Amino acid sequence: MTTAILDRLGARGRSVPAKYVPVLVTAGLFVAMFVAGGIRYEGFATGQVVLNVFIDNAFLLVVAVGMTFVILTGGIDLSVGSVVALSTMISASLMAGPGWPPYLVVPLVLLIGSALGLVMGYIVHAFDIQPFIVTLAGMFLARGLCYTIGTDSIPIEDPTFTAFAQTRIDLFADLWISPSVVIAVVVVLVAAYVLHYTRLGRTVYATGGSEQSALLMGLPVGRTKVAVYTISGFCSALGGVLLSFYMLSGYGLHAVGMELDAIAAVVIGGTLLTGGSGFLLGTVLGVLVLGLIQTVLSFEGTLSSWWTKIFIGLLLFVFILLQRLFSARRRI
Amino acid sequence: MDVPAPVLRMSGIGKQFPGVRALDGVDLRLLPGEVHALMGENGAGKSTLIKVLTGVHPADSGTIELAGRTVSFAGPLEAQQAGISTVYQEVNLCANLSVAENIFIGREPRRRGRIDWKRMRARAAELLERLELDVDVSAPLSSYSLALQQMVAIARAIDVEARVLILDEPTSSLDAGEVRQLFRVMRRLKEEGIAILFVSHFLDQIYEISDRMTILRNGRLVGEYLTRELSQVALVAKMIGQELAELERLHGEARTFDRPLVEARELGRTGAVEPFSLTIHEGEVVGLAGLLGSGRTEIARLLFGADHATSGEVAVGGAPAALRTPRAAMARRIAFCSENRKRDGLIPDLTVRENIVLALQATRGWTRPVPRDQQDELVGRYVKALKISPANPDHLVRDLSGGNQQKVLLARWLILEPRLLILDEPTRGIDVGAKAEIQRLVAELSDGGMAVLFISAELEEVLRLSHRVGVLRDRRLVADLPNDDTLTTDTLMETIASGGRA
Amino acid sequence: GGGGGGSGSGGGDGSITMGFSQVGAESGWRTANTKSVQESAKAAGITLKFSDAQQKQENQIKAIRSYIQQKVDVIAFSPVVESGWDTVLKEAKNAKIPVILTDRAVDSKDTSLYKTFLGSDFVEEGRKAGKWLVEQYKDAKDPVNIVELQGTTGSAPANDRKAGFQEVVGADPKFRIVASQTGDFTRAKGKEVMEAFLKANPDIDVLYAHNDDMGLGAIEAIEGAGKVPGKDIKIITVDAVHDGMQALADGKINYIVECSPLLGPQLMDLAKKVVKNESVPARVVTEETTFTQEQAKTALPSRKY
Amino acid sequence: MRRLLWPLLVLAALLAVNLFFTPSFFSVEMKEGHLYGSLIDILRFGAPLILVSLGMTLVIATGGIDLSVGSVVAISGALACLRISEDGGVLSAVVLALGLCVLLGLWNGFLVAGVGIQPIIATLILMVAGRGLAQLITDGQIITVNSPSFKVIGGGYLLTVPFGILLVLVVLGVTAFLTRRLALGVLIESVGGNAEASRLAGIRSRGIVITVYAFAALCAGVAGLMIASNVSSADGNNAGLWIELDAILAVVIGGTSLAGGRFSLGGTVLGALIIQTLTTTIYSVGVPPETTLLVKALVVAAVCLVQSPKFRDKVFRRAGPRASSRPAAEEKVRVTA
Ligand SMILES: Nc1ncnc2c1ncn2[C@@H]1O[C@H](COP(=O)(O)OP(=O)(O)OP(=O)(O)O)[C@@H](O)[C@H]1O
Ligand SMILES: Nc1ncnc2c1ncn2[C@@H]1O[C@H](COP(=O)(O)OP(=O)(O)OP(=O)(O)O)[C@@H](O)[C@H]1O
Ligand SMILES: [Mg+2]
Ligand SMILES: [Mg+2]
Repeated sequence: MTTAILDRLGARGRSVPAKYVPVLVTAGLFVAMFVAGGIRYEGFATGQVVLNVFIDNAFLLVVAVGMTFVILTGGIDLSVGSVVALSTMISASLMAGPGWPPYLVVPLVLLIGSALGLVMGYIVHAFDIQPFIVTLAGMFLARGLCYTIGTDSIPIEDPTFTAFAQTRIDLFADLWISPSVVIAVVVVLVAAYVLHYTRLGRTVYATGGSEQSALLMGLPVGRTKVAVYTISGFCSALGGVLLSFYMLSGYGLHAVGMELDAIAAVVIGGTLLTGGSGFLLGTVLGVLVLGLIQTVLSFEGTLSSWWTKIFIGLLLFVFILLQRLFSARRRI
Repeated sequence: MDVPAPVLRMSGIGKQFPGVRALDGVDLRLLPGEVHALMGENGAGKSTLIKVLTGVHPADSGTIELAGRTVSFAGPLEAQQAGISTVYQEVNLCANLSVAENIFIGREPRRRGRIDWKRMRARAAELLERLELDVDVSAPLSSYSLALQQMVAIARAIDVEARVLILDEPTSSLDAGEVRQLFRVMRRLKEEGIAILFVSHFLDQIYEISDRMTILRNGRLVGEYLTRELSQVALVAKMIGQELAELERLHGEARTFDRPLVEARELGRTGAVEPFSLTIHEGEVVGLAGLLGSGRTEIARLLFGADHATSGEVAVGGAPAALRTPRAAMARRIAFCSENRKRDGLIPDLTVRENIVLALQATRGWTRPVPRDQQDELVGRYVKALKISPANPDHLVRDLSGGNQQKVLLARWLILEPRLLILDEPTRGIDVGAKAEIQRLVAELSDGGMAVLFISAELEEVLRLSHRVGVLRDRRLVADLPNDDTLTTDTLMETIASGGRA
Repeated sequence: GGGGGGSGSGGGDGSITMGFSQVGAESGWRTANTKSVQESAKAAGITLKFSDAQQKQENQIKAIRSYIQQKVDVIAFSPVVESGWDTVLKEAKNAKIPVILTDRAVDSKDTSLYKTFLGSDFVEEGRKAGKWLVEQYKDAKDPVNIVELQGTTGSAPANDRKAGFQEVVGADPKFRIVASQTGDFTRAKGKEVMEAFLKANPDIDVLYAHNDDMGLGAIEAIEGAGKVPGKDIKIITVDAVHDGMQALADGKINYIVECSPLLGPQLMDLAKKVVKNESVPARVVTEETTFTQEQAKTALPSRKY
Repeated sequence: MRRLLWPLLVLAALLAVNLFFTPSFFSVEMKEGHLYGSLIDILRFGAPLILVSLGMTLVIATGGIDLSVGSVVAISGALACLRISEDGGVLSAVVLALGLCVLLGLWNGFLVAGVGIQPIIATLILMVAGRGLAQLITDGQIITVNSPSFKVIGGGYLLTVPFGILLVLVVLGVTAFLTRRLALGVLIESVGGNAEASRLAGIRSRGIVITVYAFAALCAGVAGLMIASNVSSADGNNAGLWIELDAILAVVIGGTSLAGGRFSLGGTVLGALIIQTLTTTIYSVGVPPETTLLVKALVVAAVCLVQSPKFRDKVFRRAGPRASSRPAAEEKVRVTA
């Protein structure tokens, strides 16, 4: 069916601008994968399975949105996973220890995350240091701060917090989502608006296209770079809050390796790691694809630990390969 | 004679780069309502002076006054906000964005805080139309040729309401028509009282548009002159510090060419250039003339295998050849010096030496490095012949001035001593002295049996060098004219305009 | 196999489907644990849905959700962490699917969320190690210098084994833990850290490693430094995997506290009972012992993992 | 060489810290016919990281990145140990393991250069699946081998010097020869600096990229053998875990840009040594595990700051008398356009 869509794309030729092709292909492949899963597994092709992918990945989605900003400028943020963990840890410890109320804790956590991002962004910009190394230091720092708070996991028992976390928003026909999904969707929409309709967003693309040109064009490149890391820090902190909703605990080992998941989601979504090209919708699809792979695995249910990994790799490979083949511009 | 107060005055500007003294005590003043030419050889410090002015590089010494007040810009953004609008030498736009965005980014029309895309596209189209360009403004900039990108950069700069407009070699790949459009706009702006700083290596253009000029040599100020009071010969003498011999048509007597080297039959590529047939003989220089976007570059790329042809075939030396990659073409000793040195030519992080021997090294493979003494000999020869400055082969190419970068690229292909050398705008941004030298070199090589396909926006240059001129229009090869005494720039222009039917 | 497992919640046809979410495959111990569960499920005629969470709690939560979705009869899992299970366990409870915890506990206040917990007591393991040490050195006058190789920072076994050990030896000031560092439960790290310990602390009497693998790595370091493991430096480890037992029998390790991965048969028994709604104890501790060098020699031939 | 000055200073500072806490830190003695001491340890345990980083340097120079090296490390060790535990032929085991690694590298290279997948994703596939493969080979267990000749690779000595160090020197020498003596280096830098321009200059960039990934995998394979041999066992689950991150860090500390282009082998070796020295320092100084990461964060931050010319400018020169040719900020005019 993907081929059918693509044929139509091809037939209409120029009517679909080349820049949208990768995202469309990714969307088509995602649908194809879902249908294939539905044929193979009983109970797979239901609405709730899709919604579960959202519910289970709301935090990743938010984190990946922040990562998209950074990658679009041609940077990278390795600190996101640790900042997520730090956020859960701070939330949990403040609510468990001194018993702070959530409406104080959550803004504080978001502030800390943004501040961390701001500092990293400032260092990247002001001292011209590669983002990889700066955010790696940030990653160590945030993770280290987690451990200094405590090495055990801390349960979150605040009634307001848990009540919110366990709220189900019922949709029609037995389907439901969690509030986190709503938050994530709002974040995606806001981010898409910012990227597409504001100067900041366009400067992000310009910076990624060519930082030097953007500078010479008189764009506020430095400010933009600081901004994207701040945004990413904010998104990570928000992702951390959503993760605390999901897990109801704070733990220093939460979200280990999440930076890689986020980067993978962004890149699978068709964004170039070199910056300047990609869409937020692609990132959403990237997260969904990763989530769907997990779902397929749990429906498969018979794989040993190592076959699980090999299978993930294979699915990823097939997906990327098809994506690449279908969206390769036919340069003869 | 009364001189109005300058809007901009730079005095005693000095700038030192590691190992290079780029500027030393340079003064410059720009008067409102005047076009001021900044002249100098390649590497004289023109672009550096501009970059110091707009805050790209901090100055080591000296002061800048704008409208009588001392200023110091931390970057182009501030300069722009202060009313200085600049087109830098290399096209500095974002190829991943659309044409419209490149023109308006940073000052997009907005409605209630959100970018008004529709209005932006409409205004961009309108603006380009005023420059007599009809392009799809929502297409990404990367899909257009360098010349068009240059026009977009100009459109961006002139749309700003500024008091100072700086144009650093804006015309280097423009043809006569576009230059005329640009000058029309410049005159209008001048009348509005804007001060314009203009850099170009085309002396005719300088004399046509400028009122006053400042000449630099080796980073030092030579002086400020009124254009009408300085003859071309005197100007060149002041720029290069010596007299320059007059340029003449380089291929005096007509020769017959009977040994075809490269024959293209109905070669074409859908969407780029219509099928064409062209034969290039040994020792022959074939020029290509045409307007911006007429497909000259596309022909060159097809003959080099940089793009795949969708129709037709090529024979090299009589044998059919599948030119599917540049390597395949190079194996048949075809070389191609591309027009866009930044995107398709140089490796900015490598040194002058490494860039020059790169193609030679590529033909030898990585297991057989070019011996060091051979490198030194080749590089030394071309650094000298082309006057590459600084004459240090271990300088990073990134840090060279635009013209010198172009020379490096040219040297890369010249040392290959190919059988067919395709030169796409080889003299882009090169100063008068070096240009003559390059033309002489090309003529010499073709006398020695090398075939040359020569593309240049400057018709005089095409005429001076070529034995035969192919004319392109709307991506079609419409005429193939022998270069005899009857062929002049005017007849060429006519052929282009009439599409060869005349 | 096309998911024929979802036979509804009624176990009427007698076949039971179990969803089992494993932590990951981070060590040989864990693999043995997985194997044991898989093999005993087969032996007990239970259909097993297995998933590997790759050390991520969120993956486990997802897996449990998907088991609920697939309407399995019973869910078992080894929690990656103790906290944060309430939400998903409530969902299971609402779907009337019983839950059994294996290997590690959860710290939920609401104990009705799971039927039972089957597993080892890491703190107790630490205590056992400590008690042996105290016993060994009860006559010693000089201070005893101990170095500790911890498991992965923050992980439950590392935290608990450290705490249990500390609790016992901390009572006597002559026991001094002179260095304590994480070896990530691996041999390579164990060796590397021990090399550094040996150089920084010339006088080490005892090594306490949170698992056999780190201990085995450390033995190599000790030998490389020209000392005799088991004699010059006494070594206590936890787990009792085959290689560890071998080293114990060879006299290179002095004492091993067992932490058995073979939970499978017990788990299947519990599962059957739970599905039939029979009552089960809230806490089932795996049968575990400790090994001295002599005991190791006799136990080694019959050691399966 | 001036570029290496700052990393060298950092390394020296780290060593000095050690000397402060452990006065015998610099002492190297002979024990049972081999060199023994903390410095030797740093080299010995750093050897696998240096190897992986060398391969990574070339990959990064082409503008790519290889996340799969950690998995390749595990696979190599696992396969070699499996073979040895089955029939004991060390040489055939080593050859087989390295052969597989080269194949895996070619696979990576094919995905990147042949199919055109972004390097980070292309190698992510092998990073995930490769770890599974390693576990498949070892069956999730630790394979212990008892082969003195295998032990030599990572734990043995030759002429009193640890064999691993010699191996690193050989690989470093070969790499330096291929890249700097032969023309591979320039071609790699050219591909990384401007891929399109390189293609138009007639460089076979596809072949070069594939070669480089294969080389990186080979280096990782040798490192895997070293790690496995050092503890005489293969741990498919943990061997090489996160080594890709350390390797990339080493490359970046060494002054090679992640954007590709110019690379510095010496810088990479220094970077890897800094990382290993830091690790050793943390162990021997007795930093508690909970604060280990904080210390690492501080050191990494310090290294990158001190390497940044802009930072040195801002911090170190501020104090000194600086001929200020720039007027103060308040004199700035803002002219409305
Ligand atoms: N970023 C830099 N680093 C080091 N040297 C530089 C840098 N930019 C320019 N230079 C040097 O400064 C000198 C002046 O260069 P500039 O670009 O100003 O010349 P130009 O007059 O614009 O020449 P052209 O006509 O070729 O454009 C040259 O020798 C150049 O090598
Ligand atoms: N005015 C234009 N309108 C539309 N497309 C254009 C225009 N000018 C250039 N292009 C695009 O630029 C591409 C390159 O054309 P090409 O480079 O072959 O032209 P050229 O004859 O070399 O002219 P020049 O290099 O001076 O632009 C064309 O394929 C076309 O898509
Ligand atoms: Mg210039
Ligand atoms: Mg052209």
